[in-house]
Amino acid sequence: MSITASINLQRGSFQLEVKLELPAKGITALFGRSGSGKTTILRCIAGLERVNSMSLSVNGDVWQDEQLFLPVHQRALGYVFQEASLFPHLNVERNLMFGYNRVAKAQRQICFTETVELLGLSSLLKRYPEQLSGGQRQRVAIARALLTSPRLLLMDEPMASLDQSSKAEILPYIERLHASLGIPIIYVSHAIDEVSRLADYMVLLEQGRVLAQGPLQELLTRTDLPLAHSANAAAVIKARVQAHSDDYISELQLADGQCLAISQQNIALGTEVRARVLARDVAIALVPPQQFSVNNCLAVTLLEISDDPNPGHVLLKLALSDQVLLSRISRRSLQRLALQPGQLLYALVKAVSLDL
Amino acid sequence: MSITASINLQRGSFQLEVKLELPAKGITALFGRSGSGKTTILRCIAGLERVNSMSLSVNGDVWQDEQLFLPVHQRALGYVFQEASLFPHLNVERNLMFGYNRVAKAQRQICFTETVELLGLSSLLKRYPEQLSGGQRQRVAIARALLTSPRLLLMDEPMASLDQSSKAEILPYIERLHASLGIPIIYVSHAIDEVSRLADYMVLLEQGRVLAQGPLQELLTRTDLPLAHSANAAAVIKARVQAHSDDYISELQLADGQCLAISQQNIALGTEVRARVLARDVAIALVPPQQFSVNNCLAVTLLEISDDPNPGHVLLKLALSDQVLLSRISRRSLQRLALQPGQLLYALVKAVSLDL
Amino acid sequence: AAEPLRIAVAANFNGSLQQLTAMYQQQHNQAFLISAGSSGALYAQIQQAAPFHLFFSADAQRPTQLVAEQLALADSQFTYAVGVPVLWSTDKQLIDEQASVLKTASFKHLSIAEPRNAPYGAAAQQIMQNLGVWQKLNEEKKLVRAQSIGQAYSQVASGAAPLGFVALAQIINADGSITGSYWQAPTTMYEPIVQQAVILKHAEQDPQVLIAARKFMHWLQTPDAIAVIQAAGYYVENTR
Amino acid sequence: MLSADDITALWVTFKLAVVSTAILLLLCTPLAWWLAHTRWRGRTVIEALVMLPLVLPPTVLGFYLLLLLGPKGWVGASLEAMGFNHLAFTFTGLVIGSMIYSLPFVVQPLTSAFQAAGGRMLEVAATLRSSPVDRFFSVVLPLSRRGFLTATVLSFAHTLGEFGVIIMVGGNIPGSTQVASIAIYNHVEAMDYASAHTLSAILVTLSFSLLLAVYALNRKFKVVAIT
Amino acid sequence: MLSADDITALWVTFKLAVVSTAILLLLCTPLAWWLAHTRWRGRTVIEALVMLPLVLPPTVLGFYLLLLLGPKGWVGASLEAMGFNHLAFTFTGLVIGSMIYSLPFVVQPLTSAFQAAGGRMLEVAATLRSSPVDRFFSVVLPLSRRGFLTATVLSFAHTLGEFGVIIMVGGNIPGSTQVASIAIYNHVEAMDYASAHTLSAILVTLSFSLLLAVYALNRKFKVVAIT
Ligand SMILES: Nc1ncnc2c1ncn2[C@@H]1O[C@H](COP(=O)(O)OP(=O)(O)OP(=O)(O)O)[C@@H](O)[C@H]1O
Ligand SMILES: Nc1ncnc2c1ncn2[C@@H]1O[C@H](COP(=O)(O)OP(=O)(O)OP(=O)(O)O)[C@@H](O)[C@H]1O
Ligand SMILES: [Mg+2]
Ligand SMILES: [Mg+2]
Repeated sequence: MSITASINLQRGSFQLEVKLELPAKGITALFGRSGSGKTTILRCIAGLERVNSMSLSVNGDVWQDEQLFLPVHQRALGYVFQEASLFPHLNVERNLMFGYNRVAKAQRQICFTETVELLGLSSLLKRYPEQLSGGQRQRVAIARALLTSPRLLLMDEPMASLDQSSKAEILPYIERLHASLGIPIIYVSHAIDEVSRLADYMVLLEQGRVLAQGPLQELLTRTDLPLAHSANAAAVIKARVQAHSDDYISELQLADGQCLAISQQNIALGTEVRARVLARDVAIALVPPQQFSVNNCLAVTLLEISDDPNPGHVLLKLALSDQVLLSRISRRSLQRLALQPGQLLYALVKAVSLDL
Repeated sequence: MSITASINLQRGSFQLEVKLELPAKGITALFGRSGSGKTTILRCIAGLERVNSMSLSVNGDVWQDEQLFLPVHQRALGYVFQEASLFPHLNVERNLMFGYNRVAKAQRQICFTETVELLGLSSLLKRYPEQLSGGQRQRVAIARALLTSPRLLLMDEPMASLDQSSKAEILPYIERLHASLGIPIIYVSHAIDEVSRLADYMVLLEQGRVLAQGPLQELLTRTDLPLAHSANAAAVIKARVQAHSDDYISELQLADGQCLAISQQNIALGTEVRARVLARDVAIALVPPQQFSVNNCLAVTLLEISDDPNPGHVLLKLALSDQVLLSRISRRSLQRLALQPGQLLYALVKAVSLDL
Repeated sequence: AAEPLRIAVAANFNGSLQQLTAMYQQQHNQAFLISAGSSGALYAQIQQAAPFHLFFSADAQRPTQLVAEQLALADSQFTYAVGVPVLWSTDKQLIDEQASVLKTASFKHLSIAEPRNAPYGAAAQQIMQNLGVWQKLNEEKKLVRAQSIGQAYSQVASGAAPLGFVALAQIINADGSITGSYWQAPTTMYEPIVQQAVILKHAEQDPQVLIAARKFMHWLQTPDAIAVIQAAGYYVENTR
Repeated sequence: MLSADDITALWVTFKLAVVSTAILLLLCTPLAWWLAHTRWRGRTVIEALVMLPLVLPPTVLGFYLLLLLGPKGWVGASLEAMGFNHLAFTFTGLVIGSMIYSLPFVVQPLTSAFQAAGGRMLEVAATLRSSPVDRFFSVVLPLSRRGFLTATVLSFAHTLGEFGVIIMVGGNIPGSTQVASIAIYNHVEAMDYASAHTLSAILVTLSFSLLLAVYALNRKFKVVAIT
Repeated sequence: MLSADDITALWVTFKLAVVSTAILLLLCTPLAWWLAHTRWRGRTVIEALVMLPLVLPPTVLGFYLLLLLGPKGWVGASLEAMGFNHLAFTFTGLVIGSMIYSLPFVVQPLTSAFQAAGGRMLEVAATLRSSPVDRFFSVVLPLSRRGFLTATVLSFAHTLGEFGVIIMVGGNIPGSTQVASIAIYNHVEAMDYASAHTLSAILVTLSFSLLLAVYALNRKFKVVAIT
């Protein structure tokens, strides 16, 4: 089961020509520079752009091909637009109810009050959109889309105008939704940290074309793609929760038996998790340092040394059993330590800089 | 010379009651959660909200008090709204020209073509707003405000829908503008990294009230404020550019003679700069580690140990001669190393994680 | 009778007809439905099968034409009144016995009914042509042409036009007096304004109605009715 | 003061205004919607055609309508052939006549309103499972309320006052097709100025109260700023 | 086919329509702006008052205007006292009359348009150094183009066709205040149907071409979606 789309569209001098094959579960990130066609793709999937040479099927149901065009309102999707786009003539409650009421009771999977609570809208229900702040409007838009209990959720930079704490509250809710209801999400974002936290799958766009698509882990560490060279480049490491210690640290076990200490997570023992490790957070030592605050010291093999856009930096690709870790260090350190591919090294990662 | 404002306004159940005293040079960040009143403050300063009990003076000129209300169009300000708000009936060029043409030639300080180029708008000039992507619209809005050669620039999350690379292009331009023309900027942002990079001065808002205001450096490291406890908590260290080495590293000298290696910066020797050091990027060692990739190993004194919202973390306040550095480490490391206030320690910071 | 008599009447005779029907109703318990309008409009409507039984035109031409078109009963056509055009002003001094004001033309406007559609307008034109002032007044654009004789009266009565040709019936008070100054042209100066009535074909659909219609038309030619019409300011020929 | 006929005329007037405005709104809404959204180039022709009833003098338009709706007219004859009555001199005929004359007053404001109320909000509604018809009622209608107000008020008030078409098509029959405006006109023609003033005053007062109520009601709803 | 008078009448007609529409647009723009933006509660009364010229039959309205503008009327008498002429039976009087009658057609659409064109865009313009007057011309006007189109077209077309007011106030003087609509009406009344048809056809064709041109021109400009 998957979401497959093939889109071919021309708008002025801009041409969008993409073939997407996205997993029907999990979160897919659409990533690309401003103007690369992210919004246009979402609009095509939603059926808001009338494109003739386009086909789209979601979980085996054909939504669009040469013959068929399922009208927008019959596509069971939720769309969070790039601008909040609330109905100006309805108050918050009625904005939220708009979609909710139009879904058959039997198909409602999302609880109204819970969503309202979680998005911090309880006290705003009677307000009109013009009486809300930018972030409040955006939260209403997210809630409104969720409340249609969509079978596919399209989110166009939904967090752009939200502060860290609001994001920190909403992101887990979205993750949870998608975990419990299995709603696939296509998520546009410029924030690589948001993406690497949320997404399972990723589509990299450049000027209307797919530069690469694939599982997040793979794309993040491919040094031929711009992601690995961005400031927030990161690798995602799979591990299993092994223990919760009483100093609020959770121990994760990697496939090769090594351990990773991370700030305490509220996750059952044995669960498989993904830890995000930023390239800039990984330091390299030839011998494990002593009397040092860094808790994690992983034995790794240096796979590859590649240049970074900044000439003072290099990017190291490290093998951690069968997984890949990235480390960005200065060229000076590279020379000082005389690193060579194939060498055995220690990768040092602070527990506090690890995220799930 | 400074910008002083005293605002008192009620909107429904929301009350804004602030007294601001902002430096007339440099960038002031307005920081606060969604709905805390940031946009409302900008609107008051611009004269878009008619408030009676308000006074405002900019560089000694009174713009508003009990008797006086300088109309919006007579306030020499530029305003980048939270939503791009382009004129739908004008193409990009005429949107940009709108303000530009309304400023006397003698007062124009900003070059049209340069701005257009730098914001990547050259190929979009003939387009209408509805033919632009979200990020493109926002860039037009920024350029439009700049082109009025304002004496005060108000920016409401101007970068929210811009990707990293666009931000990386625009931020230095804004910094440069403000450096060369001395235009004070009031900047609303949720991104603490943006703020700590740009701002000199900071106003922290909470529910319509000023929680704290002061120089950025001071506020960032005050452990009684939420900033120091946010995920991206950082300290800003003043240093002088001492050398540019040929491995693309610049050496910065601190007041006490210690050195800081940082990726090469295109800055004249002897210039005083501010380096941003994230708390999460600072590791602690009791003895300097050997055969280690980390280039910067600074001798510091532990000033204070404070709890972090995450119970597994602690925040260390470190004295680096007369400056303050923050370090976030795990409680486990704290105990393992048996750290005590007053102790002499080594703070380890990767060259690649330092930013100016 | 159950069915009321439906009368289409030229607007300028509407007032008098109301008086007459009221009188008749008292005497004969006959109900009426009166539709007033311009003779031209009424004629067009009758052509389109308007449900009128009687037609009181402001001229003789239209009833004659309706008879010719077999939309009216030839034997019913008769002159119910002959209009009297008068030059009238609300100003007591303006008009003397010779109507010399017409020659001096010391006024800004003179209101008449449109000569092409209104018989009173045609008469006014003839009178002024006879006096030799028509062309001059016309060229000086002093002639205000009202759509009907009623409008001409309004224009003079409002003072907008200082004087105008109206119908005697319009200015004669209940006691026979006349406010302001006026001049009645000799009947030789214009073709008589013959106002004719006719029973329409439509009345034949119901014999009862036809009888009632004929009865009413007959009554109109009795001295009782004639007295009323004359008092209203019309001249009535006593011959058919 | 008022004759029984005058009162009936007032009643007919308001009945006519309500009925023809209501039907016009019903019929013109889809037309205006289509005009606002079609990309067909011939659209301008339709827009110009819609305005034409205004260009002819009402009585003349009425005259042509009489020719059309009467027993010899194309419409009237067809109706009679089908066993119905022709429409001249009936209330139905009146309604048709005043509808044709008020057509521009309804189509124009609605088209403008619909042009403004399209776009993004309709897209949003569609993604919220709202069908095209549903969208029209739940989004377009409320957002183009001002346009409907303009259309209703113009058409209504205009029907109250206009009588050129009505007198031709309706035949000014008291109790069935005589309306207040004709009655006033007749009073003026008959130089019964007192009655004319009285009836005018009543008509104006009634209309004024009605309009006032409509506007006040309109303001009670939130004024929605479409920015 | 056409008499010289008919041609003059056509000319007067279009002149009248252009002049009165132009003046109306000038005068009603500030009024509509005020109506759209004031928060004064009495505003509804003004809005209702503006509609009243529609409610009275045109000839009757014309009659009352004649009373007002004539030498004995309040306006006419004042004018004469100041050494001017009164306005009855003059082109100026005509213009005033048809302006009063077309008032609602201009005020209503403009008010609606202004209500929609306010808000955010005005704020933006203000921060770009645009003074209130400048804002009006550079932002409000272009954003309410559809409203102006509606107002212009309705007022223009209506002035072409309506003659009830005009005939009373203007006096139907050939060559100076006789307009085409009256000429057509006269042909009909005189049962000269051929001439009526011809003049009607010419009036309709001319107007149609004009309207078509206006609409086509309007579409040439970008249609601005205010979303
Ligand atoms: N009507 C049009 N004519 C010409 N170009 C258009 C038109 N509509 C969209 N475009 C272009 O298509 C490109 C893709 O737009 P889109 O909105 O999909 O970008 P995006 O990836 O969502 O960017 P952002 O991150 O800035 O929102 C843009 O470069 C835009 O300028
Ligand atoms: N008319 C109103 N009635 C009631 N509350 C209002 C009204 N207008 C604004 N508010 C409230 O005022 C508060 C401040 O709004 P403001 O737009 O200044 O927030 P902000 O700090 O800019 O938030 P954001 O980051 O989400 O844009 C919000 O809580 C908002 O809900
Ligand atoms: Mg986009
Ligand atoms: Mg805001």
